[in-house]
Amino acid sequence: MMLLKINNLCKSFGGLSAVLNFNLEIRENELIGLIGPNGAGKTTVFNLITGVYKPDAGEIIFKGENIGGLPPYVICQKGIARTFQNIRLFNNLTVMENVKIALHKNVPYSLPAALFRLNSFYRGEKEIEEEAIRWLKLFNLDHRREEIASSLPYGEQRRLEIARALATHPTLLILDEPAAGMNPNETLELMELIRRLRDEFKLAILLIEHDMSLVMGVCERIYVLDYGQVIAEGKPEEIRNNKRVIEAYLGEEV
Amino acid sequence: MLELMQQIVNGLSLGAIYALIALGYTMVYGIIKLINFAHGDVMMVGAYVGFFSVSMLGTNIVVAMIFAMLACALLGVIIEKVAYKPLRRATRIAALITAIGVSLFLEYTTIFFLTPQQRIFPQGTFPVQDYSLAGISVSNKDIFIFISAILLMVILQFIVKNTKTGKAMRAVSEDKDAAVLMGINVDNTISVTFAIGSALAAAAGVMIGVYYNTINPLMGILPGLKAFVAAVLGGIGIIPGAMVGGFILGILETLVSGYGNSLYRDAVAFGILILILLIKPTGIFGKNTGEKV
Amino acid sequence: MIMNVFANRWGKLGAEILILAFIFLFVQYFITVGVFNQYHQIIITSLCINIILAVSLNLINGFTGQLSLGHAGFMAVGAYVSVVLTKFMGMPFLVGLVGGCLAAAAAGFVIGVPTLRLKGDYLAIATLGFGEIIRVILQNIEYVGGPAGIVGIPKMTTWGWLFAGVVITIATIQNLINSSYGRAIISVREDEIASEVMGINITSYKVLAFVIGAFFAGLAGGLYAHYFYIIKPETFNFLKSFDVLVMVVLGGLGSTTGAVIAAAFITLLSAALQAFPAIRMIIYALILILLMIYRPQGLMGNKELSVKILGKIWSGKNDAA
Amino acid sequence: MRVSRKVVWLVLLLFAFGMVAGCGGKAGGGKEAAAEEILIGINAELSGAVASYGSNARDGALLAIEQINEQGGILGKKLKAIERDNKSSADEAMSVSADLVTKGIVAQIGPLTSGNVQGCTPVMMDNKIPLIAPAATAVSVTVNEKGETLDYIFRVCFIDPFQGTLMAQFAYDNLGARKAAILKDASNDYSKGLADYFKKTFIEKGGQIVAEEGFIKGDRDFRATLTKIRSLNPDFIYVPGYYEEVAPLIKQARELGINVAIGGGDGWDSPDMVEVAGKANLNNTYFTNHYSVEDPNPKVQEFVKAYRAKYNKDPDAFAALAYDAVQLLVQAIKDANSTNPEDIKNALANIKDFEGVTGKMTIDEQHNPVKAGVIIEFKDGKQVMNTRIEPK
Repeated sequence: MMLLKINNLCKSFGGLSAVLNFNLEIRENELIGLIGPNGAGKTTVFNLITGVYKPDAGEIIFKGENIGGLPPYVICQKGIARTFQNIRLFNNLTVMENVKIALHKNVPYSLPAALFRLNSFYRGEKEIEEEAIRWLKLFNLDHRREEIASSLPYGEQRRLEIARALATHPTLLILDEPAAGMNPNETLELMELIRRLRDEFKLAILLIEHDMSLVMGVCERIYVLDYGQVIAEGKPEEIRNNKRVIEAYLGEEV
Repeated sequence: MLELMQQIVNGLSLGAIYALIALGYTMVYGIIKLINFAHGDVMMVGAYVGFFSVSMLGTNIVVAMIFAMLACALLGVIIEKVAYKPLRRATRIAALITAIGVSLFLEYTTIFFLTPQQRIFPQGTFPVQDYSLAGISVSNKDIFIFISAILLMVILQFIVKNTKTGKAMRAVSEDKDAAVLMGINVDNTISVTFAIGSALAAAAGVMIGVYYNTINPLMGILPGLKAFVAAVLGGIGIIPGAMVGGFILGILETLVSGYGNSLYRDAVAFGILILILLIKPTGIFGKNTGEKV
Repeated sequence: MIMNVFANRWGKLGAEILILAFIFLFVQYFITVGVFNQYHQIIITSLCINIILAVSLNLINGFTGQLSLGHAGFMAVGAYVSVVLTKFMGMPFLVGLVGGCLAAAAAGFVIGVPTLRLKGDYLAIATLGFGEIIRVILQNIEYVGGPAGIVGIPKMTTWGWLFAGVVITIATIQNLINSSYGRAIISVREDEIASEVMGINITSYKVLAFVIGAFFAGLAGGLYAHYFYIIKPETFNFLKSFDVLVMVVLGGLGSTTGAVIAAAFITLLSAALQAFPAIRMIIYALILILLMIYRPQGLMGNKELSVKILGKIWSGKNDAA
Repeated sequence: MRVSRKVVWLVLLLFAFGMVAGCGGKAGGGKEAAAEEILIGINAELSGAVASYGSNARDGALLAIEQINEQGGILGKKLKAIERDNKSSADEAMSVSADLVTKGIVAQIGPLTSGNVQGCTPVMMDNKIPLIAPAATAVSVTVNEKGETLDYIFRVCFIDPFQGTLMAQFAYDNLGARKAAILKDASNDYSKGLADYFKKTFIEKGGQIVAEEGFIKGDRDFRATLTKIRSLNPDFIYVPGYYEEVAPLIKQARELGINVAIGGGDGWDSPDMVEVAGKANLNNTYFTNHYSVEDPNPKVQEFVKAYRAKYNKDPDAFAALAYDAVQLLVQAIKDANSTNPEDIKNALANIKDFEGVTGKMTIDEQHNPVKAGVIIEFKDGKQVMNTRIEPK
C-alpha cells in the first residue's frame, strides 16, 4: 500500500527554486534513498515533508491525507519522525530525558494528574521510564542514560537522535545523513541497524546520504535530485549506471 | 489640517529625540547583541557633563557637546571593560541583568554626588528662534535636533558600512571567533563600538538637556525605554530602523495625544507597537531570518 | 530507583507534611510569642511574595526560555481583582485570591496567545508593553481609584496564607516541571524545531507556562494587596517586573531553588540597606554587577539544590551518586 | 529526588527566616535612644520616582531638627533623626515604618505622597505612634472609609478639595473664565485629586470643562496635547502637577501661542519654575499655595535664609512643609510636656494657632490644618500674592 505520495512539490526561496515539481512514492515498509549533489534540495524536501517549511505548491499525501503545510507537531503525530543533518539533540538534557520528551506524544496521564500527583501520574511515569529504557537498550545507550546528551561521542549522538525519533512511534522515519561523520566500521553497524529497525518496527525509511556504499547497500529504491528536480529513480544498480546521474555528480565540479 | 500638520511637526521633533537615543542603542546591540539598558543613563551622564561645561567652565554648546562625547566615550569603554567584558561568553540575559545594575549604579551615584534635584541649563545656552510657517510653529532647536538625528544616522551608517572599523564591527557581530581568525582585534573593536555608542548617547543627552532646559539623574529611564522600543520597532540592530522606529513612535504618541485620549497615550502607543510586531515579528526593517535546519 | 520512590510514596509524603508543619509552627510560634515583631513579619511577607513571583516567572523565563517582562502586570490583575472581590463585593478571602489568580491567568492567556509567536527581544518588548497597558488601564478606571488606587484594604494575609501560597506555588510548578508536560516545556527552551518535530505543540506549551506563571503572579498580587493596605497602579510598573527578573536570573534560570534563594537574598538585602539611604541603591547595583560577573549562570545555574548535593558538599565527595 | 528537593527548599526558607530573626534581634533589642535624646523617624522617598521631592522634604525636616538642637533642644533633650529610604513605594514605606517603630521613635515625619503615607498607616495605628505627613493631600489620608479620623495620622498641608475648589472659584470669579481645560499628571493621585475638585466646583459654578487630558511623570514634551487644547480655545488651563513637568509645559504652551491664564497647585512652588519656564512665559499664571517665599513675614524669611545657607539652594514647597511638620511636632511635645507618643498625639490633635512657615494653622477634628490659602501670581518672575483666603 502507498504510504507517502508526493505530487509536484515546489518550494522557492527568494525567487530561487529549491524544489521543483518533485514527485516521490514510498510504500509501507520500504527503504528509500534520496541522493544528489550538494545544494540539490534534499534537505528542503525533508523540511517540507516534516512541516518545517511550508510548500509553495504540490501535495504531500501521507496515508491518504494531504499533510502539506501542516505544522510539524501535527505531522509527527500522524506518524512521521526525522533526524537532522546537523544533530539537534536537547543538548543540556540527559540522554534519558531526550527520549522521554519524544514519548510525550503519547503521554499516558493528564495535566491535572501531573499537577496533583494522582495515581495515574505515577503509573504513567513508570511506563514512560520503562519504555525509554527499552529504546536506549535497543540502541546500546542504556549505560549512558544519566549523561548529558552533548557529552556523548558523535556516533552515539547520532544513535540517540534516531532512538529519539523512533520513540515517537512513526510509520515513516526520515534520516538526514545518518552516517555523516562516522567511520566505516560505524557505518557498517548503522546499515545493520537500519535494516533491523525496518523489519522490527514495520517502518518505511527515507534517507539522505552521501556515503554511496550505505545507500547502495541498504536502499531498495533511490531517487536522485539535482537542482530541485528528480533526474532519476530506480533500483541501486539502475542508478549506478544512469548517465544523467553520473553527469550530475561530475558536473558538480564544473 | 493645520492642526494635523502641527501635530506631525510635534511628532517629528519628539521622534527625533527618540531616534537620537535609539541610534546608539541599536548600534551596540547590532554588534554585540547586548541590550544595554544603561544607555539612557550614559545619556544622562553626558547631559550632566554638558551642563557643567556650560555652567561652570562657561563654554559654548558645541564645546560642551564635544566634552560630553569624549567623557562618555571613555565612560562607555570603562563600563564595557569592567561590567560587560567578563560576561561576553555568558548568556545574554546575564548581561541584561548586569546592564540593569550598571543603569542603577549610574543613576544613584549621580544622585549621591549631585542630589536628585534637577539642574537647569543657563538661559541662552542655545539661542532659540521660533518660526511660524503658515500657522505651524517650529523652532530652530526642532530643526537642529531633526537634522542632527538624520546626520548622525548617515554618519553611523557610513562608519559601519564603509570604514575598516565598521567592517571589523560587522565581522565581530557575525562571529567573534571567526573574526579573531581573520586577524581582527575583537576587544578593540568592541571598545570602539561602545565608545561610539556612548558618545552618541552623550550628544543626545546634551541636546535633550538644552532642548528641554532641565536635566536630572533619572532622566534616562523613560527616554531609554522609549528608545529601546523604537529600536525594536525598527528592527533591532538596524541603524536606519532605529531612526524610523523613533519617528514612528514619536508621531504615534503625538497623534494619540492629539486625536485620541492622552490619558491612554502609552497604552495605545504600546498596543500599536505590539500590533506592528505581530505583523512584522522582527521589526519593520528586520529580515525574518528563519533558522537554517 | 523509580520503583523505590513509587513504593515509598506515601511514606515520603508523610515526611514532607511533617516537615512543612514543623516550619509553619516554628515561624507561627515566633510570631505569636513576639520574637518576630511587625517589622520581621513585613519582611517575611515580602519574602514570601517575592518567592512566589520569582518561582512563577522562572517557569516562563527559566524553564520555557521565553523572555517576559510583564510579570508585574499579572500581579496587578491579581491584586485588583482580589480586592474588588473581597472589599467591594464582600466575598471571603479565599474566593478573592482564587478569583485574582484566575483573572491573572486569563490575562496571561489573552496576552500569551498572540505574543508568544514572537521571539527573544521582540517578545520582551511585547510583554513589557502589555504590562504597561494593564497599568495604564487601571490608572483610568475610576471604580478602582485611578492613580490613587484602593486604600484601606483589610489585612487578611497572614503567615498561614503566605506559607500555603509559597508551598502551593513551588509544589505545583515542581510537579509540572517533573512530569512529561514539564519535559515538553523544557524541550521548547532547548530547541524549538527539534521539539516541534518530536510532536510537541510548542505554542500551546509556551501558553501553558505563561498562563500558569501568570496565575501565580496573580496569587502574589492578591496576597500583596491584602497585606499592604493600599494598592495603586504605580506599584506595578515595569521596574517591578525588572526586580523579579533580577531575582530569577540571580538564582539561575531554570532552578526553582535558585529562584527561592535569590528572592530571599534580594528581599533581605533590600531590607538591610534601608538603613543606609544615601548609598543604598549604589550598593545594590554593585552587588548585582559583581554577582553577575562572578556567577553569570546565577547562584544555582540550572541545578536544583537537593539533599543529595548538600550531602556531597558536606562530605566533600565528588562522585556522582 | 522529588521529595528531597522540596525538603531542602523548606529548610532554606527556614534559614532565611532565621536570618531575619537574627538581624531583628540585634536591631530591635537595643533601642538606639539614649535617655537624653528624642528619636524622630524620617521616612522619605530618597530613591525611586519622586526622590527629588522626597530629598527636599528630608532636607527641610533636618534643617528644623538642627535648629531646634541649636536652641538647646526640647524638654532638656536633643532631637535625633533616623533617616530611612522608602524607594518611593508604599510597601517599602510600611516596612520602614515598622523598623522605625522598633527603634523607639516618638513620631514619624513623612512619607511625602499620599499613597506612601497610607502604606504606613496600619503600622502607626497598631503601634500608636503619631505620623505627620508633610504633603499627603488625599482626603483619605487622615480618615477611614467610615469617615472616622485616624487617631495617629496628621498633616500640615492642604487637602485636595481645598486647593481644587479654591482655584476653580478664583478662575471663575476673578479671572472670568468660563471654558477651562484640565491637564493632569495621569499617574499621580495628587494631580487627579486637585483636578477632580476643580472640575466639580467649576461646573457647579456654571463653567464648562472643554478637555481633560493627561501627561505622565517624566514627560518633557507636551506639545501634542497642548496643540489639541489650543484648538479647543479654553480661556483657562488647570495644570495641577509638580514643577518638574509643569515648568516645561507652560513654556511649551506659550511657545505654541497659548496665552490664556494657567493655574495650578502647591506642586508648582519651586524656584525652578522661573528658571525653566522663563519670566515672560510665566506671566498670567496662578497657583494656590500656603505661603509665598517672597512673603516679608520674618518667619518665612528666616527659614528661606537658613535653608539657603545650609543647602545653597532655595526651598520648594516640600522642604517648607516638612520643616513645618517637625516644628509642629516640637510644638506638640512642648504642649504635652512629654515624649510619650500617646501624649504627643493628644497634643497634636489640640494644636491651635501654630505659627509655621507655611502659615498659621489649627489642627481640626480630621487632623487637617486649618490655614489660610493664598493665590500666587507670577509677575515677571516674581511671586506676587494675588488673593488671600482666610479659613472659615
